[in-house]
Amino acid sequence: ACGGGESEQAGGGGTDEVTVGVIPIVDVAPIYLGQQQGFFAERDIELTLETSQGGAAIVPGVASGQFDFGFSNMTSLLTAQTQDLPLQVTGAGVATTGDVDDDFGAIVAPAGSGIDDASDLSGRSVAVNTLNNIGDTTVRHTVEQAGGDPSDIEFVELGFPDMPAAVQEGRVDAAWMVEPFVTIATDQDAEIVASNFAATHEELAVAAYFTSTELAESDPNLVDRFTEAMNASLDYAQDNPEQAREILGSYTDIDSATAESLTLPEWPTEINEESVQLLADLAVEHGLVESEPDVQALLP
Amino acid sequence: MSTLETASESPPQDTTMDNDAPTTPLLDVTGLRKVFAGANRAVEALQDLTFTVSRGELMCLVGPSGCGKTTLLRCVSGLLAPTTGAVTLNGAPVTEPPRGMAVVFQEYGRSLFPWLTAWQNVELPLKEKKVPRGERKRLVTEALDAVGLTESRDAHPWELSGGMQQRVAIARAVAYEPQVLLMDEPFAAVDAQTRGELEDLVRALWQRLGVTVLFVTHDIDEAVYLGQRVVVLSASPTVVLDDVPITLPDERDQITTRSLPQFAELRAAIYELVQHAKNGYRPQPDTEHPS
Amino acid sequence: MSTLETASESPPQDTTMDNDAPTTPLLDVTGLRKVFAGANRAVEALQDLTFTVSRGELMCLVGPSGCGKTTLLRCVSGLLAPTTGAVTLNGAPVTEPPRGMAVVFQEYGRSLFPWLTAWQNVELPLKEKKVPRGERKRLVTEALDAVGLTESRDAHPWELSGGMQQRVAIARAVAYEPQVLLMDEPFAAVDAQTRGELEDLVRALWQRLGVTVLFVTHDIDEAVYLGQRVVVLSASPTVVLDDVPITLPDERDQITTRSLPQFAELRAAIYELVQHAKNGYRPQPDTEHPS
Amino acid sequence: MTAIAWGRKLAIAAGLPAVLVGIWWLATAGSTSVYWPPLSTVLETFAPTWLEGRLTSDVLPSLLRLAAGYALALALGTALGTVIGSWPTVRALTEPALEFFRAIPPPVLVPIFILFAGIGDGMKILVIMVGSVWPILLNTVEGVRSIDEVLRDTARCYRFRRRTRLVQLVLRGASPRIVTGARQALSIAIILMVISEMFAATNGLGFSIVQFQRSFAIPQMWSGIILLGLIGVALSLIFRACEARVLAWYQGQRAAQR
Amino acid sequence: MSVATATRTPQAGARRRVPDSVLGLAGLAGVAVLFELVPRVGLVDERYLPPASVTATALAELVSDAAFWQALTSTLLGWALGLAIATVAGVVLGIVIGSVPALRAATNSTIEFLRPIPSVALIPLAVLLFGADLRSTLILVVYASFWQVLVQVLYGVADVDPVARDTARSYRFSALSQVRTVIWPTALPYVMTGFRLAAAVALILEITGELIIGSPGLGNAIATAQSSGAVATMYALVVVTGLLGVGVNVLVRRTERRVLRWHPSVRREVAA
Ligand SMILES: Nc1ncnc2c1ncn2[C@@H]1O[C@H](COP(=O)(O)OP(=O)(O)OP(=O)(O)O)[C@@H](O)[C@H]1O
Ligand SMILES: Nc1ncnc2c1ncn2[C@@H]1O[C@H](COP(=O)(O)OP(=O)(O)OP(=O)(O)O)[C@@H](O)[C@H]1O
Ligand SMILES: [Mg+2]
Ligand SMILES: [Mg+2]
Repeated sequence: ACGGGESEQAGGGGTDEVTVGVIPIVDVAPIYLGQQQGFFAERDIELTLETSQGGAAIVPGVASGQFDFGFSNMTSLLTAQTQDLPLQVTGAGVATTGDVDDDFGAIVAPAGSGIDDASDLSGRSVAVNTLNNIGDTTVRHTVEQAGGDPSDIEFVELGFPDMPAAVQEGRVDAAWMVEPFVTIATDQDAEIVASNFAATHEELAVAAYFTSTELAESDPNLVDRFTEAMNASLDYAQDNPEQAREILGSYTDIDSATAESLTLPEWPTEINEESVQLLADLAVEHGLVESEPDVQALLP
Repeated sequence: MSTLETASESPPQDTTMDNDAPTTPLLDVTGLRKVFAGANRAVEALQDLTFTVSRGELMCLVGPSGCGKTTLLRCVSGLLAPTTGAVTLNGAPVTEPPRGMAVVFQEYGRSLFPWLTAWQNVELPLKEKKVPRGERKRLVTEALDAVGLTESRDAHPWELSGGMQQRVAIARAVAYEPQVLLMDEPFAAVDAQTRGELEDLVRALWQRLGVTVLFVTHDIDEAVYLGQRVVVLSASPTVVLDDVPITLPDERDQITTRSLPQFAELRAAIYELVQHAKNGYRPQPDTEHPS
Repeated sequence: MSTLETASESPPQDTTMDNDAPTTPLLDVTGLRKVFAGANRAVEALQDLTFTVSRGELMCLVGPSGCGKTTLLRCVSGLLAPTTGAVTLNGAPVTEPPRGMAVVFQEYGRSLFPWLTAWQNVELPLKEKKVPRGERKRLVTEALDAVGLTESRDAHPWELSGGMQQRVAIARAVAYEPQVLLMDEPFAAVDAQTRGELEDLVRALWQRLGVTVLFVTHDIDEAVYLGQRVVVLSASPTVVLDDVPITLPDERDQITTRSLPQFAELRAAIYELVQHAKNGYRPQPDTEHPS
Repeated sequence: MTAIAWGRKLAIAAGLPAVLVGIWWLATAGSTSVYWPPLSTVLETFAPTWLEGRLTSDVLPSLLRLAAGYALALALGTALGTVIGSWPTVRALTEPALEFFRAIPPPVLVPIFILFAGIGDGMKILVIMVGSVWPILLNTVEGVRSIDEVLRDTARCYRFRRRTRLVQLVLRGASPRIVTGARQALSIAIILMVISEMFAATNGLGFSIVQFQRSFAIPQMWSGIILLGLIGVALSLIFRACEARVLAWYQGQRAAQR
Repeated sequence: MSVATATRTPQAGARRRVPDSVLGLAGLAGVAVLFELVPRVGLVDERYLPPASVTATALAELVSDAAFWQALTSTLLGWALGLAIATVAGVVLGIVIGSVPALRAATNSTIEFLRPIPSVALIPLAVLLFGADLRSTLILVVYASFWQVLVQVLYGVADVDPVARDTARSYRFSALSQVRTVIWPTALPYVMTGFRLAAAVALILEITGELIIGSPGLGNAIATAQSSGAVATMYALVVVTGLLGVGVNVLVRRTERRVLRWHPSVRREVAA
């Protein structure tokens, strides 16, 4: 399964075995759907999906050629780029719905906590899943735009699964989470304060599929076929949300009621370059990176 | 070598053992039987032992190697539960080590605390007995002096020779001023000269404090020299072969006592008994002496 | 009790020790000095020891408790490096335990491997010596029989009495058929009768195999009965006090030998020497005997 | 000890590390791999990364939590171990339950700790304690179980009081094994210090390393790992000094030439 | 503390008729009851720490799922393999290093340097070398559990009785025989403890590795359950790992009772 470099050309009649590192969350529903619908097989790709807990394992895996492709959030990719990791984005992954009232990622606070909008977050503690990443930069940006002062927010690192409990028990004042935890938390009397993705940019590209520069150069044909299949999958998921909800049950343990009611993200095939540049600027502004990421070089 | 001259200053004795008339037997061993049941072998170490020891008596135990002397002492001291039979001390059954008892173990090396110096090893039981500091210091000094270890008081057991370790164990028991003293071949590792001195030490202690002593030894001369009575055990499975009263005068002395003709007689008699025991002789029911 | 009658069948002996003329000293101890330097105390155990032992000699060592007999034996066996001085065996300096040597340690209990049965403990060194299985079985059986432990062969050391443990250690050394045998108070824990038998066992082994024996004991009778020579050590710091040749006939016997008037004389002389040693007497340079 | 002896000791202790560092240096000298930066680069980043502020803002809090967690583990492990080792019945009763908890990975237990102890230092200290208590506990149990019988009998004969028996017989008798466990627990505690800072942390050595790792600042991450190792060495030196005091009798006995 | 009295007196012998396994089960049952009560009485919210009965239901669902058994098998395989490698390496190296003082002195600082480096920090390296397959997790498992065995063996080797050692030397046992007949039996109780510690650490690392790297197994299942908010399923999986630990311990104790029959710790409890 490993070693994209060795994969034969499709013209040779063989099938390419491709391993993709993904995180078992709602965001990657399209690739599972695409696999199910045969979009990859049609293009002579035999897909193996490996789940990891986060970008920490996927990015090195792709960079070292152990995964052929990977899925990661944009800020991680930008950071990796400034550290000269040889990565190349192949296509869109997931994007905000652009609807500040109904997005798949949101800042949530206990009901009656006095936090009514983003500006109230100044001086409070907010949980994010990883510090110095897409979560806290977009939250900061959102607070700033709402007229609050983001500099004295105390960000606390906490896994998404632990957030609903932490919010309810008052361990933190608010938490930034994604689906299905937004739904789980709001079911438990928490309220959405703001939608940081949508508020940051209405077409914010949250995550993307990527590969190593080496594979991109040595086997452009494979990369193209993968991207095509991926785009077909994204379109299919976008058009068939019910099937997307259904497939969640195959690779996650989300219970069906939650799967029915959670907010699905957008799955466009185009990456909004402007939003990526904005993320890059925010990364620089908040000190996540030391040098300006080269957005042009990273994106396809 | 001093002989603990300060007898009169010894602290008031523990009262648990003084509530009986002096003639009653202090220790009563009845039908004692002990079987060690291991995984692959069961050994009947003691078959049926019955004897009594009066208060203030000095009794010696001899018997062939492996006959069960140590086992008997461990039952008497309450360290080992007999299979059947009973040990009664002062009217009360012994189920755990009674108060006011000191034991010198045959495995002297292992009975010393390796993390304590010779001095601390002797002192620890006195601390437990709540002997006041000054008194304690005196007792420890005297005991170590009596066994000739004044100079090695700050050595750890593993810095001492075998005989010195054994003498630390003896000093510990002596300093404790017990009412009952059980000694399991306590002089096995010391030279002839020291041995004689230690024998006199035990007799002095016994006379001074009125201690009841059970003394296991392999040296028949020693048994005769020390004891008021010598109990001879048979080979395993063990019964009492004979109980020989030692009719020597109470004032004993290494040179004169040992050269008494009576001493030689007793010695020879007991030697013969042990030889019998060794060769498997067992008393028939209602038979008293071997031919 | 058998006395290893099968002498003629013993395997061809190791040759490392046979390349010298029989009159040369096998063992040569020169200016031996040993200081134990601990954290808080330094003990000069051996001050200056010089003596030789001829091939096939049976030498006994006596001396007050703590004088350094064990230390000396450990230096001779190459287990302990002397501070100064040298031990030469067969012309070669001893720096590690030489081939064909067996030691019976004073701490017999700790020298047995608790994870092995009596039989296995005796057998193990023979396995190491690559004695073939059948021969091994014979040697172990005989040795255990000779010390009277045939019935306890499958017991672990902790299931044995003190004396039995010691006899296992003796059996181990005997079965090994060494050329040099070092024994450190090997009979301390056994009864008088057994002791006599074991003494005869050692003499039989010595005569049969021509073993050179260094025998440490506290029992002066034993030293006289066993030895061709008795070396008396002074108290610590230790020097050789005297070297007494035992002029008894070579054929010895528990009853007759011990009743010889010469025996009593030798016994008394050595007793006096040890007593002197104990009381701190040290030979002046060029003075031979204590007054 | 003479200067020469000290020098020898140092040479022996530093010999192998010097060789290994040399190999590392040579092997990575011309490395272009992002993950295996040249050792020179790692060392260059060491000072700016750690010595300019992080020492007090990250390393110190970590060490304090480590100390608290380790101390608790030591106290709990020895206490519990003594009780369990002394009574076979207690051991039979509790052992499966303890083994059950022992097998659960601390990262999985963290959510439960958060429920009970919040997300502050308390939780992290708890993680360190729960993870590092096991070697101490297990070794204490085994140490107490294997105390020499003759010594036990001696203590019983002289009717030692509970306290004396506990201190002079049980604890000291088991101390060689307790120390073995404590030694082992020390490095586990350091590991858990890092793991605990992967959850709900805002500062700390482990937190910094994880941050470097996530932001692909590989030389900095390596310098953090080196710092961890150095802390390990330093703590083990302190540990050995304590061990030499507590176990002086044992080391003397084992080295005793008899 | 009446340390030894309990087993010696005959009355106590009669009292201790209850077999150990029953007591052990009672202990586990106690834990289960505790975990039923704590959420039920409202000490914590049931949604975050489901009561034991709810977890049990989830567990029942799990065991009827083939994927669970697959995950369990691959976890067990990786764990056993890693543990075996670590134990053998730890014992061999421990005995070699422990019995050669010069080696011990020379390696000491290096060992102390390497030991506290968290396996978790090695995850990127492991992934880099072997990707997300079994071997990455294996490396972590071996690395972490190796030290457990090594340190115990080092201390075990140092525990050899000087008299026993001298006995072996005086009979000129070869180096190998000394290891086999003296050092190994002395170190065995330590090896047992080391193995028990390593077994748990290996299991922990196997699962953590699966959790973070994503190689197949129980850990991966836990990660999936966690990121889906399926709390009861997650705790059911945690219970499974705990039970694995209990199982391992039962095996070790059995072995111990056989091979350490001569040791004071065992013989006192078995015989007396
Ligand atoms: N723990 C035990 N398990 C099994 N058998 C034992 C145990 N302790 C002692 N024995 C057996 O009981 C018998 C008597 O042993 P004991 O130690 O009482 O003898 P002893 O008279 O003290 O001998 P010695 O004079 O040699 O010390 C021996 O046969 C011994 O093998
Ligand atoms: N490891 C050691 N450390 C310090 N001192 C020691 C050590 N071993 C022995 N000694 C000291 O050396 C002296 C001689 O001891 P050794 O064991 O040789 O005496 P010994 O003649 O065998 O006595 P015994 O007849 O009592 O066995 C003693 O004073 C003892 O305290
Ligand atoms: Mg005995
Ligand atoms: Mg000696």
